[in-house]
Amino acid sequence: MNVPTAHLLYLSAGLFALGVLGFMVRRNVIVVLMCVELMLNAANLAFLAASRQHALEGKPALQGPVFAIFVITVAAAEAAVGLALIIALYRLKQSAETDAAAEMKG
Amino acid sequence: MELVLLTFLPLLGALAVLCTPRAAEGLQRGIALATTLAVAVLGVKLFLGYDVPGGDGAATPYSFSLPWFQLPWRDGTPTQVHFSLAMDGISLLMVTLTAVLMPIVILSTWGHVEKRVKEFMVWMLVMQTGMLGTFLAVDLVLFYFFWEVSLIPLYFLVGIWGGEQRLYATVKFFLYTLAGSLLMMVAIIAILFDRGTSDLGELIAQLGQTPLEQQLWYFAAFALAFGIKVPLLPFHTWLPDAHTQAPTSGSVVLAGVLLKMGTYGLLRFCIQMLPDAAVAAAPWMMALGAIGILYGALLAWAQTDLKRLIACSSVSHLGYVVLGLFALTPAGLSGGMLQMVNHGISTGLLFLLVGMLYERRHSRALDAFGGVATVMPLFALFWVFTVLSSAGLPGLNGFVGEYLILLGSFQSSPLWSVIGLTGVIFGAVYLLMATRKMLFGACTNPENQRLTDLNAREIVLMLPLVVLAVWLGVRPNDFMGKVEPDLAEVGRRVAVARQSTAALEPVTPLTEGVAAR
Amino acid sequence: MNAQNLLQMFDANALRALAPLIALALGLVLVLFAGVFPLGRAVRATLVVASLAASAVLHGNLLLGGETPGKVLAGTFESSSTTAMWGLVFVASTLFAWLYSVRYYEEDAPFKNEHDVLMLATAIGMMLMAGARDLIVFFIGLELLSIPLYALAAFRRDRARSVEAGLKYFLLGAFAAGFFLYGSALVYATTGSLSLDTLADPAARAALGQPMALVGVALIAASVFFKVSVFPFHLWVPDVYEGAPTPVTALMATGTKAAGFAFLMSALVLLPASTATTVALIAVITMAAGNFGALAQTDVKRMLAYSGIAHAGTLLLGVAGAIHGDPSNGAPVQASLVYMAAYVATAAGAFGLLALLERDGGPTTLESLKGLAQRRPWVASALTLFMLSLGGIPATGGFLGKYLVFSVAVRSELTGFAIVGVLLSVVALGYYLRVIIAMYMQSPEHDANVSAPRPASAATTLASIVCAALVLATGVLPGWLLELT
Amino acid sequence: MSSILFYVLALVALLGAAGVILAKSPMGSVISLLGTFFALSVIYLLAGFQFLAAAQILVYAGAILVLFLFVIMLLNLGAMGSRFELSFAPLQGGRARLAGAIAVAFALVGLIAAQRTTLAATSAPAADAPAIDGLEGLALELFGRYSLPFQAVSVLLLATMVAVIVLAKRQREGEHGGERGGERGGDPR
Amino acid sequence: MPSHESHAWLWWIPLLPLLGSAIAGALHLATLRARHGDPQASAPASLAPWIACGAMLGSFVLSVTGFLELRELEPAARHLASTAHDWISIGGLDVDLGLLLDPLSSVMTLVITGVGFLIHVYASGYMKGDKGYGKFFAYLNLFVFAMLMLVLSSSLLGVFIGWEGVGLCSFLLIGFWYEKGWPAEAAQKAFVMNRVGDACFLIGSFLLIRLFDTLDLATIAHTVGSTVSFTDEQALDMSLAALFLFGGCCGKSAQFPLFTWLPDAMAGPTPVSALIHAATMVTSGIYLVVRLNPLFAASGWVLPLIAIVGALTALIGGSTALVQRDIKKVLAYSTVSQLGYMFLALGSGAWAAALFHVVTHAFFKALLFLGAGSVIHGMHEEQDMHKMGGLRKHMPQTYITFLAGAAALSGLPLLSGFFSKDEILAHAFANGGLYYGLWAVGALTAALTAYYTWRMVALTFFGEERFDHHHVHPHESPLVMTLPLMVLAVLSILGGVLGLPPVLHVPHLLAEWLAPVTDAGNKILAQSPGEHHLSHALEWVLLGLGSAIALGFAHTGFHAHRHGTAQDEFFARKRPTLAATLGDAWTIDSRYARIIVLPLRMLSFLIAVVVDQFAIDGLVNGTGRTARDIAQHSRRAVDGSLASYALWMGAGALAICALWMWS
Repeated sequence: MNVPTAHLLYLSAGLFALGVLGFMVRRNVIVVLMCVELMLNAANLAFLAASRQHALEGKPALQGPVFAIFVITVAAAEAAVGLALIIALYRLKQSAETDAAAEMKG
Repeated sequence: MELVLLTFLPLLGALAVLCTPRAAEGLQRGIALATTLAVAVLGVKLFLGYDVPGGDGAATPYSFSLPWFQLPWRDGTPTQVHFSLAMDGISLLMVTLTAVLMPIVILSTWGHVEKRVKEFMVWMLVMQTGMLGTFLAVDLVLFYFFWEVSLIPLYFLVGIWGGEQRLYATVKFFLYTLAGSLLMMVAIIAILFDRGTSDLGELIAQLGQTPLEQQLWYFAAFALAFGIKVPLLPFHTWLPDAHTQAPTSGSVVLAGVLLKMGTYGLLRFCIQMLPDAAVAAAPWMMALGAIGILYGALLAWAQTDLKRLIACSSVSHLGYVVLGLFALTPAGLSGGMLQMVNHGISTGLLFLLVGMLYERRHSRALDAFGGVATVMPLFALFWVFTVLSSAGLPGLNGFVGEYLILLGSFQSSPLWSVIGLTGVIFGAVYLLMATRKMLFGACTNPENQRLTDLNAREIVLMLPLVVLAVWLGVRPNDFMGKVEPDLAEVGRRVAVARQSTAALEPVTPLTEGVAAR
Repeated sequence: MNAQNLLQMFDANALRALAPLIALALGLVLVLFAGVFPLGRAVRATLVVASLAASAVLHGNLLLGGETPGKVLAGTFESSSTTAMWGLVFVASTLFAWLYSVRYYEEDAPFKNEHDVLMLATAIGMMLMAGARDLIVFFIGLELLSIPLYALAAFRRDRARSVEAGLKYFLLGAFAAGFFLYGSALVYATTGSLSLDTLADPAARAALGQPMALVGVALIAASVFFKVSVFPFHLWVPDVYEGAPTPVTALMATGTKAAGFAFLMSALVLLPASTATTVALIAVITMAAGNFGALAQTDVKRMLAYSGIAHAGTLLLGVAGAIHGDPSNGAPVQASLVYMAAYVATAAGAFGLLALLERDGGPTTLESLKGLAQRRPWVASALTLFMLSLGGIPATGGFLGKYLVFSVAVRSELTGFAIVGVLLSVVALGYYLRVIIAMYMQSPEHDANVSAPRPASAATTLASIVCAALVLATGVLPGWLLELT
Repeated sequence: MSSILFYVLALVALLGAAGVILAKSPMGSVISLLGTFFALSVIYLLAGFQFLAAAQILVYAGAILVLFLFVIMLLNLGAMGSRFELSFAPLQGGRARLAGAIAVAFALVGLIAAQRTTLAATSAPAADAPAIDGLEGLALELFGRYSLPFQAVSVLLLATMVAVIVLAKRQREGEHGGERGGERGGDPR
Repeated sequence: MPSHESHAWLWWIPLLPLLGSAIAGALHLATLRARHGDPQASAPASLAPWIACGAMLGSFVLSVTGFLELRELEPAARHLASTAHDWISIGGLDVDLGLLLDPLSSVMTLVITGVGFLIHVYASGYMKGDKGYGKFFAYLNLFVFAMLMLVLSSSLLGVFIGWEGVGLCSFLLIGFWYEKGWPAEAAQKAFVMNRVGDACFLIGSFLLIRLFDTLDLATIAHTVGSTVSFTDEQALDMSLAALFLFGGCCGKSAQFPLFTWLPDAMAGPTPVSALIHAATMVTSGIYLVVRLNPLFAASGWVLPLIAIVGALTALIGGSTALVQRDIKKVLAYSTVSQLGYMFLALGSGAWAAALFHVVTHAFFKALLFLGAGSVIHGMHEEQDMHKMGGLRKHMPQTYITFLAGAAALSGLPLLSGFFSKDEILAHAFANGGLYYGLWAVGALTAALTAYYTWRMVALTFFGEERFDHHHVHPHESPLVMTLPLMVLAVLSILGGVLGLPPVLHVPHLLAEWLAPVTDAGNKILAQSPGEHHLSHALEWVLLGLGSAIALGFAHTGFHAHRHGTAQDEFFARKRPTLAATLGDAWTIDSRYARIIVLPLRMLSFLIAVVVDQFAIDGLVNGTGRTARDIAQHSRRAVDGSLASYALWMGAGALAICALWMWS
């Protein structure tokens, strides 16, 4: 693949921005959670793009993939906790919308 | 060591009171009275034992110092903060005033503190420690420490035992004072960075050499904190509220000692520590003082609430102190110092008297009275005496201070002196107006006709102050003699500063005696 | 690197550095196992306290025992006297939170063991954050702190507010984690390194000035700002603090914040000097947001949440000072340590007492505090002490911290910001005083509505006394704390 | 050739991401997300990350998305429509416009930052270049330099497990109901 | 100033009355304590007059002793001093508290203690039965103490202590019957107006310190007297010092424009009016000027100013006294007028003449007041002369002695007032220029004086009895009251021998006696150009003119009123505006109220309400309110919605990114 690293980073930025956008506009908690996953994937892509760049320059390049592995692991953990929280919310409110969790304010 | 004992004896008393059961009010009052009496005895003993340091540079007779903690600055060199107390003439006078006033205050509470006696006594005693510490601390950090600590007890005293609007008054007092002192904290931080020491003696020796602009910044921060506490003219509005709402004893301590912390600070830090800035700022400070005198007097004249009237008169009286101190002449400095004590005595007495009246009549409105002298002749006697002392009648305490202040300020700025002089007139106006409305005329109101005259306790508790008022008026040297050398030293520093900043402010020279003498 | 020197990495030094974490991990596992067997409450308590105590002792050993291990495990983790002190702060905050939680929940509430496990896990996370010299380690520490806290915040899952708190905290936390990761990736892309020490090299520092690295650093900062609740990343704080069980709130208010600042102080290398003004500005705005927010509250817990925001702002001013000044100067670190230590004792005590009062019925509002000085004089006086310490009045630990942090700011020529900050702390006193006013100077409007106080548990009493003693001790005799840090 | 594939995949990934936001039902979002994940996985592969590509499929697609699906089913949120429908409702309204502006700004900041940052010129890689994330290298890093986070992750996973149990386990008999009737709605089946 | 051996006994002159005051006060308090239960409790108070009079007598005897001792000395060495060193030695101000008995203070002391003693005796009868009997004597003795301090003090600060002390006692005594209300107001007014003067006094003292670096009176006088020339600045300072000191005198000695308190001060008991507001306190201004005569002599334009003010005051007082109906008011305005005379004398440089008039005035005005008091006493507290008449039959002793006083006041030939007044007029005339006009005013005032004095005599003692016979039974006062009257009558008649005019070729006793004090001032005045001596012929002419005016107007005044009040009523009808203006002392007092007091009062309310409450405190409270408002507004950001929190976070992160990227 003969693509400049910058283009990978552009893609990453786009994914990140979409994740951020989704997080801010969607009301369904599950979808919001998915948007977080999008952001994490964008980060991963950036890590790997950077790693590839460093590899091409002949520098040590393994930190990127390692971080990505950790990110994937943590993403799984977060997803699990997040979904458990959604279940807990749904039990109380019969809803998985963020509006159901807007009782406290001020 | 005496100083440590003096400072922390009240705190010990407070702990003792804390250990008593809540219902044992007699015991609590007793402990508090005994403690303050002990402190008073100690204070008087220190006063009598204080020898004016000789010209050979002998150390001050009383001092105490322990390393307290280290602040981690100055490029790796930590700044050692000391727990150091020391007494020179200036603090001696303030300490003695505090020590003597407190048993009187405690004794006065018999009449008006009925609920939550235990807490009251604890706060009173804690406050005394705070005040004594403030006057005795010769470490900048320690001073600030005591300075703010003494704020809290009054907050409670006003807030719990105060009048109707007590919450408003106490919060206003607290926040207002705090705002000033926090800026002072920033200045203290800066000074410590600049000099690497928090020892007052060293700072006094060193800070005179810092550039004027820097001194002026420090001065501004300190003067704001002290000015609010004093209170100096535009920052005074917390005082009438606090005084009006405070219980009698709180008012007495507030007027008698706490406000003096402000003027003491002005003298100790703004003038002694920052002489060049003091010289540069003197015209402004004198203006504030002089206008404050007039303003406070006019303000007092318009009041209908007795306590508020006295509070406003405090603004006026403390204007004298500031006017005198910032005249920066020997007479002005001494007069300001003396006036601090005088105000403590006179205004303390006034508040005590108003309190006694309030306990009987439950009103402080001037209109509610009239002809009280007929039913309470002894009260009238004390009141008139106090009013005269407050108005600066020669032979009583107020006069010498006022005279020296006006003389001193006349020497450095005739204009402000003359404006301050109007206070002499208006002081008589509002005080006599209040006296006339309250004491004189026919006693027609049936509620007033039932008033009983002062009892023995009330007379006894006021007597020490009365004696002091006369003594200070007749033989001021007995008191000021111990202060003079220190004030003279301050005066010398200021004189040096004046010469170095002569370009800034034209100084009216003291015309020497006529040539032929 | 080959398989042989893999083992060599785990030398005695590394073990000594990790021992406090291992002690906690061990305790965590044991507590978890203890839940399997029908063992009494005492066993669990013993295990929790023992593991925390062991961790504290090990930290203490690092602090006082001469040579510290320094950087271990290929430079990914550092164990210095500073991290040891932070460790003690974390242990203390966890311990206080735990002590206050002992009788907080209903007798028959489920998952008590799990609760304690999660608390211990957060402590490990904090220590990882404080000692991290590599962004990966920090990230794992951050998550190890966060994930258990998400669950703890929602621990009373039968209460909507608790779940709401957990969910909000979680979602925004994940959002912030996304920022962090993306930012790390950008930093990595520009500099080729994730190690803070490598980033301090001149070559890397030059790379850090590149736009992409700056954006990366900004995103990392944003995520840490979220954790320590700095404007405008602070909005979750009041809701989450209010909804979470109060002992958990105490943990969040003290431990999380301390860990965040511990990382900020050790990651200063990422921040170029030019950012100082921005950070100081953010700090001041944060103080304003926190203080003004608190001023409008009547629920004391929520008020304290806002107050926590303000305190974060104050500390951030110290960070700004550290950025602006010479980073090699140790004063800012010491200032933040002292501030945090005092704050932990104060806030833990305050929240703990709120936890105690909640058991008397309902949330603690200014209204419900009225006349407390008559009903519970000791609680009232302790709460007063904590309020004054939060307000930074001398003779309390809060003053010392405030003094040091502002002096860092003044030292770094951020005096203007310091003055604004100082004035904002007058606003702060405005609401702290209202608590005192309610307790001491007002009486309840309907005496009948005031339920009889329930006695405090021994754990609560102990924790409160220790907190109060610490607050006073740091306030009156600050020497020992300054020596330690 | 592979470059063109990258751009196609990039488009797919972006469309998938957009789909997540725009899908009417959560189920649609999951499907879109799956598309993105796959596209990314292939890109990883193209970029020379074999292990990561596998992990992406295994963990994300295989585990996380299944978890999502599971929850959606559990909460009966999937019934809203089996067809994949788009809805632009979330992007309407003032707040959404603001959010859109922020997102665009983020993208721009990312783009500009990447563009203005000088990275060393890429040389064309050999077609059969070994994977950057070779297993041995990864292992040495994970168990060597990063052994601490690696072990910490184990604690993290343990804690996650505990957390999930605490949050999601069915309530026992006699446990207090929630403020809004835990027994009735708290346990949907 | 060479110092002499210490005469510590001098202290007893003021201290005796102080002691008396303390004891009398204690007696009063003793009655207070017992008043509630015991009707006989006022018994201790009846001791008070004995104590007070005893103290006065002792003091008088000591004064006489001092006088005699002084006489033994050479004129130039007539100083007896006793000094307590280092009384105040604070802040560069070193003041010794010292007493100095020299010819000037010895004259004053004799008058104060002598006349004072008589008035004390009188008062013991007059005040009998008052419930504040003891208190009254305590105040009275205290007053004498302060007055003695005033005249005996060797430093200006000591003088000021006495100065304010007499003001205080005056305040206390004017307001003695405070239950009535208006005396309390009058007392307040007196005190405040005196304070205005005192403020001037203080400025004067500051200027003196600036000039001389001391407040020692003798040193100041000596320095001025022996200095050949002053720089311009010093001369200006001297003039200003003199001016401000004179300002102080205006307050104390009731000169225009500060005289309005004195008529009101008649609210006090009559002995007080006699002692304080006629014989002693009000003359302290004259004493001070004489004491510092070199300063005033060297003060240039201030001296004519003093003369003008004096003449003006004399005229205002005299003309106002014409129409008063209250007998005490007549005497009060008469006092104002006579004090004006004294200042006219001082302004003419006639120090001895001024003091001569002080002495004679003390005799006859005290006599008149006491006589008036006797009348009032006999008439059951009636003061309106229109309700008197024909009293000569009822109270013959009072009548006779009153006549003597009236004759002296109106300057009937050969009586004491005649000589002192004519000496003043002669000195004024001798100065020439501007002073001719002042002399004319003085002469006019002399005419007015004769007229109103005899109007008063006629209305009170002659004509039909206009009082209500059912309620008022005029009676002669007891001996304890009439005896002092008689003594004073003799003094009023014979007092003139102290200062016989030079034309008679007998020594002017008082002038000679005072010469050591006044020489310095006279010497300075003598240096100024101008004719200072009158020819004998001119002196005779002036004497004759004076006699003629006095006799003529006394006659007119007496006859116009001897048959009743018709003349007064006619005048009031015919010239209502003039009558009102005169009756109200040229409406100066009401002008004060309108021009000074009212605006100040309004300013005070303006400050209290608008400036203080609204502006300053409004700013303070506004700060608090603003904080609360900000707080309420800031709550809106925390709306509970996850999306908006995220929005804030996103925006924040973006802002930081942008800031740092482009920083």
